[in-house]
Amino acid sequence: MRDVPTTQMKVIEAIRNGLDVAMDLDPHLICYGLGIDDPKRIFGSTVGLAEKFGNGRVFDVPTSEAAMTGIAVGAALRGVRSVTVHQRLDFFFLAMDQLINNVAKWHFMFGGQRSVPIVIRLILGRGWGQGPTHSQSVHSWFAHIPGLKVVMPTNAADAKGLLLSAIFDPNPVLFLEHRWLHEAVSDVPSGDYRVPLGQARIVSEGGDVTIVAMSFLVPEAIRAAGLLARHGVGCNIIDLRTIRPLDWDTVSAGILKTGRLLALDSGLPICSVASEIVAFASERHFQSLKSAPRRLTMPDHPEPTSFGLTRGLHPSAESIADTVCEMLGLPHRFAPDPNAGPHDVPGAWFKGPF
Amino acid sequence: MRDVPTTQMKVIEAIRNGLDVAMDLDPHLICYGLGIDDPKRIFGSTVGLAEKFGNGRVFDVPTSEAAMTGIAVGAALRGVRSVTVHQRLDFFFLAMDQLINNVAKWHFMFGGQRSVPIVIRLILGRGWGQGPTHSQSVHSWFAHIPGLKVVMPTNAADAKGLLLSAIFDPNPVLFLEHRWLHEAVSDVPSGDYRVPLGQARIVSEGGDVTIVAMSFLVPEAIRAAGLLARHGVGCNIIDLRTIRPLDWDTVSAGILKTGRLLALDSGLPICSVASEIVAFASERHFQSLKSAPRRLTMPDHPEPTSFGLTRGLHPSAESIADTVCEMLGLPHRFAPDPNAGPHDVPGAWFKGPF
Amino acid sequence: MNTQLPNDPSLRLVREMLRIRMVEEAIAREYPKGEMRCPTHLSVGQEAVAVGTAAALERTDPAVSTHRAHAHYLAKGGDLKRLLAELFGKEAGCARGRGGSMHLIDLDVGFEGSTAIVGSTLPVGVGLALGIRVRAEAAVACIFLGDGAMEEGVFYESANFAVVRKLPALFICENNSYSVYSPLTKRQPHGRQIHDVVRALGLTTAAHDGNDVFGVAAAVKTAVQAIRDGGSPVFLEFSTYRHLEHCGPYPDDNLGYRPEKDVAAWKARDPIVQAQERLRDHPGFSGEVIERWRSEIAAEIDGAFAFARTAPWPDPSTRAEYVYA
Amino acid sequence: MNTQLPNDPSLRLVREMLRIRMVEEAIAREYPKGEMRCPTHLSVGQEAVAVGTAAALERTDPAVSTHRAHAHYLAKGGDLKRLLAELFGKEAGCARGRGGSMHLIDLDVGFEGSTAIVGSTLPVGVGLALGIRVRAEAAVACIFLGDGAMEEGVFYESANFAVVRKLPALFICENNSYSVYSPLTKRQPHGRQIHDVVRALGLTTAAHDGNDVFGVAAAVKTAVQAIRDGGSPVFLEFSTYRHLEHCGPYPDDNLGYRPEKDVAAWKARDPIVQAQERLRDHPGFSGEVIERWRSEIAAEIDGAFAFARTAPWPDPSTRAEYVYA
Ligand SMILES: Cc1ncc(C[n+]2csc(CCOP(=O)(O)OP(=O)(O)O)c2C)c(N)n1
Ligand SMILES: Cc1ncc(C[n+]2csc(CCOP(=O)(O)OP(=O)(O)O)c2C)c(N)n1
Ligand SMILES: [Mg+2]
Ligand SMILES: [Mg+2]
Repeated sequence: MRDVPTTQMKVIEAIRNGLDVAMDLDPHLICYGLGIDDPKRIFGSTVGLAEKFGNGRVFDVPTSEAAMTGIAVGAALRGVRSVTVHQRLDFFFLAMDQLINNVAKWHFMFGGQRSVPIVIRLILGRGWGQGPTHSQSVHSWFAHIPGLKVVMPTNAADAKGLLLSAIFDPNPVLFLEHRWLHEAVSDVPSGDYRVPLGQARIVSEGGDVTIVAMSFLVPEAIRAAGLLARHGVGCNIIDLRTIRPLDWDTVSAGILKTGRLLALDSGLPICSVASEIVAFASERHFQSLKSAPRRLTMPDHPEPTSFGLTRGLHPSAESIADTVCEMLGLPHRFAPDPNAGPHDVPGAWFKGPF
Repeated sequence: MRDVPTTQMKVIEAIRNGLDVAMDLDPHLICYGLGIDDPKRIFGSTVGLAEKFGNGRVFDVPTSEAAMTGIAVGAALRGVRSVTVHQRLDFFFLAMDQLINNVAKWHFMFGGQRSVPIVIRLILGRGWGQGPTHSQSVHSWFAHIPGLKVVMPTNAADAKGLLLSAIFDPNPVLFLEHRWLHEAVSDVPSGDYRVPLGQARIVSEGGDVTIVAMSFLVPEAIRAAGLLARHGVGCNIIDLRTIRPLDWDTVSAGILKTGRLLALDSGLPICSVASEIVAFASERHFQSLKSAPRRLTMPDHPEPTSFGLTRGLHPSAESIADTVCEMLGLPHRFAPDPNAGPHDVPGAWFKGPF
Repeated sequence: MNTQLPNDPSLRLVREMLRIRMVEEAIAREYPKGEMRCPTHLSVGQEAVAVGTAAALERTDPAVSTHRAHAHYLAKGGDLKRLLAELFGKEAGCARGRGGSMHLIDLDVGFEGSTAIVGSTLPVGVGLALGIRVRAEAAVACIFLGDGAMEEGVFYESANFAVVRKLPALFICENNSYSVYSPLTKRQPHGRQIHDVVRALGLTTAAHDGNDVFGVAAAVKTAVQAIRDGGSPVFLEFSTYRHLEHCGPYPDDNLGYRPEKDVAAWKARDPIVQAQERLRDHPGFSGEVIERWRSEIAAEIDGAFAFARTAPWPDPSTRAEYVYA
Repeated sequence: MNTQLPNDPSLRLVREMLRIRMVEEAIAREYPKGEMRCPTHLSVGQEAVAVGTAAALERTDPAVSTHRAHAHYLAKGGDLKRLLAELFGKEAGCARGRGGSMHLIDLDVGFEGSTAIVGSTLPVGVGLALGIRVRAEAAVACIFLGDGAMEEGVFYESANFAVVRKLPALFICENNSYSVYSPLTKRQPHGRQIHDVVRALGLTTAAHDGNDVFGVAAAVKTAVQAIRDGGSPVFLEFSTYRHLEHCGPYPDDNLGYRPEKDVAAWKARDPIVQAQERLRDHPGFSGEVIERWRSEIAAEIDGAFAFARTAPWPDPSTRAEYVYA
């Protein structure tokens, strides 16, 4: 990080701060989405913006996800950047035509004459009975599509820095925030702080196994590394930060360094980012792999609602550590922390219902 | 094939025949889609159906892809199966909310009480300037989603057999027909002929390399095998036929047999079915692989319109054969057939414009 | 456990509203204990639309609904124990704990499903109507929606198809003037009447007071009859008001997003209080009757909560089931 | 190559229609040679809407359009050579050969883009209007659509948002009664007027003869003025008719999907013939003028075809470009 003052902030505050900075920098930047100026302010991420920048630049919209996405394209063509927000990614399926046929392709299909610099914030749900239609993350879909950039921040500094880069990138960027990370605190540089898109972050530099992760799996991987360290196993953890374009150089270096790869994915398994990373590793680095590369993802079914069915649904520090031990032929297995709170909330701060 | 009379048919005729048989079998089955009863009859695939079964069962619809998909769900809940058709998959992006949040999940999210037995025909375009928005195949997206079944037939017999299985399957099935295969002719059993979903077909049993393919890449792989046979290379070609559920047993057997895997994909590369197959191979059969598994897909960008830009866009027999030789460390490289017709049409039968 | 219901239709309507109110209030009371762990949208204040509509439908008429479906489910006859068990995430839940409050189903009473994506059951409901037509049945498909769902394009597509094919579809729009915290004024143009838009689409429409259960029942009865007689699909708009927060168990008028005088005016027009007033001179109705209902219903609710609370979780080994039929 | 245009506005309208007609006919004539290898939707018969609309707009007013965009592009002032080069798939094409007939753009004249997915530019056009508002500009965003696009839900969403925010958006609906081969009667209820539906949404609307170029120009002029004066977004419906097949270069009346008498009646009301009749007594107009225009235009078209035909292909090594800016 550069030599600028930092403040401890939650992810959600860092996003708010990033929006504030961006709206100051670009007098035409607009922010809109259902509830953006309501009492809850998108989990707090837009507090004060409507007051500061006015209803012309920060406004609530009808429940019309498809049109609101195409409208962002049109505004961008007229020189007006935007940050749209959807309180759950699950609602954004309504906008797939606009996303794929217009947002992702406008630059290409008109021969590069226009670009569509827009940011779409998609909030990912999990637990507290979010269930099949309030918990989905199809980042792997988005990673499939040329023309899109896809960001999945893990901590507050990255959330702000990636958001500012996304806003001022000439391309459309999907910004996937996990609800469970919203309250995670870290030092955040003030002002126009940017983290480049397309650069992964090396979280830890162990030598035994390379763990590639995104979003809420990065803190799980870090916890797993802690468990494994007690057994002398060193983890090389890569936080992808950007899912597309993916930082293949950093991933390659990690694979070459340890010869062992575990790809984590916060979404469904089949045709996932984890699949892509494992495929890349075996296609490009076959000779350097010391053991079969592995994946750990959510299971191949929707998230059920019941508290009784969601325990162990997603990869956790323990399942990650177990898998690493399997890969290394070590006997250790890790039991869940008996003092952990209920498995379906990110922490005591989460009170439901949404 | 069973001991039933067969007739030589085009894929498109086999589909028509399958629909006809199914509508005879199930008096409540309906078929609808834009243009289903118009003079062109969906490239001929619905000829005569409106006349035989009446407008109550075979009908044209408004240009409303989202609603028409949800309507199929509702009809299915009332005991009415349907076959919907979209003349390009590209139009179906409008229906993603219905597909993901309702079609794929209805059975799961209501605890298995109701299923949604519907078939959605999606026609895939290519060439003749179909360009960025008339040539897409996101079968990899669909393969990502639990609750969906995804079929990609290659020949006329399979087209009919898979279609009939799809129609009478209790689950939603996406049936992806490639425009370039519509006129391919083969022997098709008459009557209620079914090919089970989820079973791949072993096309050829060579011992040197296993090629996994779908849709129009199967004939390309067969051509490639012909080229390679001249050099003594034997190809074990697997036609997936169903992309989800995928026949992992057959794929595994193929990998174990040859120790070499080339996964072809008719779609985009990242997070693709080819990625999944390569990931699976290296995760499960790492010790059995003699060389790095490989993928061959379309490039990571949209299909441009220009004739001058589409040559060599998709994998071809030659590029497949080249890749196999690379994998085997053989020096041979294959030039395109100088007598082949224009690269942007499937054959002389294709007159454009759509 | 459902005690003998009054034979008199008016009394039944009032009792059913009271029952739904008491169920919702019990959920609100219990929710903070953290046993019902799912997003939950209560219907307090909006009972009349659900009850009046269901009263005019046959049990076999299929219905679909939205995120705010408790009242629709119960009014249609959905099982209370299984509703609560669903909120508790139990295997005995109406969706086996897979769906939670936003995904209710009771096939025994034609409640075909409610879902959490705004607008997403609209075409499903029209599809039910199409199925009815294809099978030459006499049923009417009832489609509940909110004023917010009108903003989703799929509403227009669904309504258009229903008219083009003249399907037996009945849209029941509960216009409570809000989508979450957003008033209609931010989402739809000033002065627009929702039912006017729908009339232009070609449906038969009308707007009524959604807090008058007798009026609702009468309007829906007429509509259902017209549809069964082969008329156009019908869209009925009912104005009503939600008493509690959009999602969750608490009142939220402290947030100030709704004008105080609106809140007061609507609460003064509480559908249950109003209906009771209308029944003042009804021979079968009295303070004692109400009290008897209250205690019958309270007992039913207690029993249902006890059932839900003690019912077993789904077996975790079945978690991956029901993906394919 | 564009020769001196007539100063008289009426003459310009007619000449422009004639030019577009001749371009489309030339494309139809040349298409079977197999050099223009892309799906192509011709506008023959529908020129008046494009020409009348463009005449009432400023060059700087942005416009978006549909799969059937040649006339809109040309009327707005889009470059003919680059249009043809695009159809030929050449690097000199208006979209560098990436888009083909269905993806036209000419930023020099505010033609922001046409796309191939029905309805998909509707919100883009409204977004242009939003951008205009945010930047406090005086422009009007013109959004061309067909009668079929009205069936996509995104139309309603887009129109609603335009009204809610009172954006400077002008919808120009070319109602040619068909979506591919499907008549309106199969897709929309009998007796519905598209503009009535849109009026109920809150837009200012009117319906006009789309084959009367003078009427179109006058109606659009009034609408544009009202919008610039801060009025509601406007939706104008123009009835018109397509002479050739939906997609491709040929007539298709042999298929019998349109009543013969309709075809005959509409062809008798050819917008160019009608406009010429209306100009009979106009001093600057005569048979010779027409013939001069014809030969000027023919020369222009020949030149443009020669240009397109001989222009180089895009360099295959640039195929993966323009994915990211
Ligand atoms: C497609 C979609 N967008 C947004 C949401 C978030 N959301 C949940 S309920 C709701 C309000 C809908 O308002 P209305 O239809 O009037 O129903 P009400 O809550 O007033 O009963 C919204 C916007 C959603 N569930 N689905
Ligand atoms: C979403 C979508 N669905 C279907 C199509 C196929 N399609 C291409 S043009 C067209 C007709 C649209 O009719 P209309 O809007 O009236 O335009 P017209 O062709 O009459 O000018 C259709 C259905 C498409 N391109 N996009
Ligand atoms: Mg509401
Ligand atoms: Mg039309």
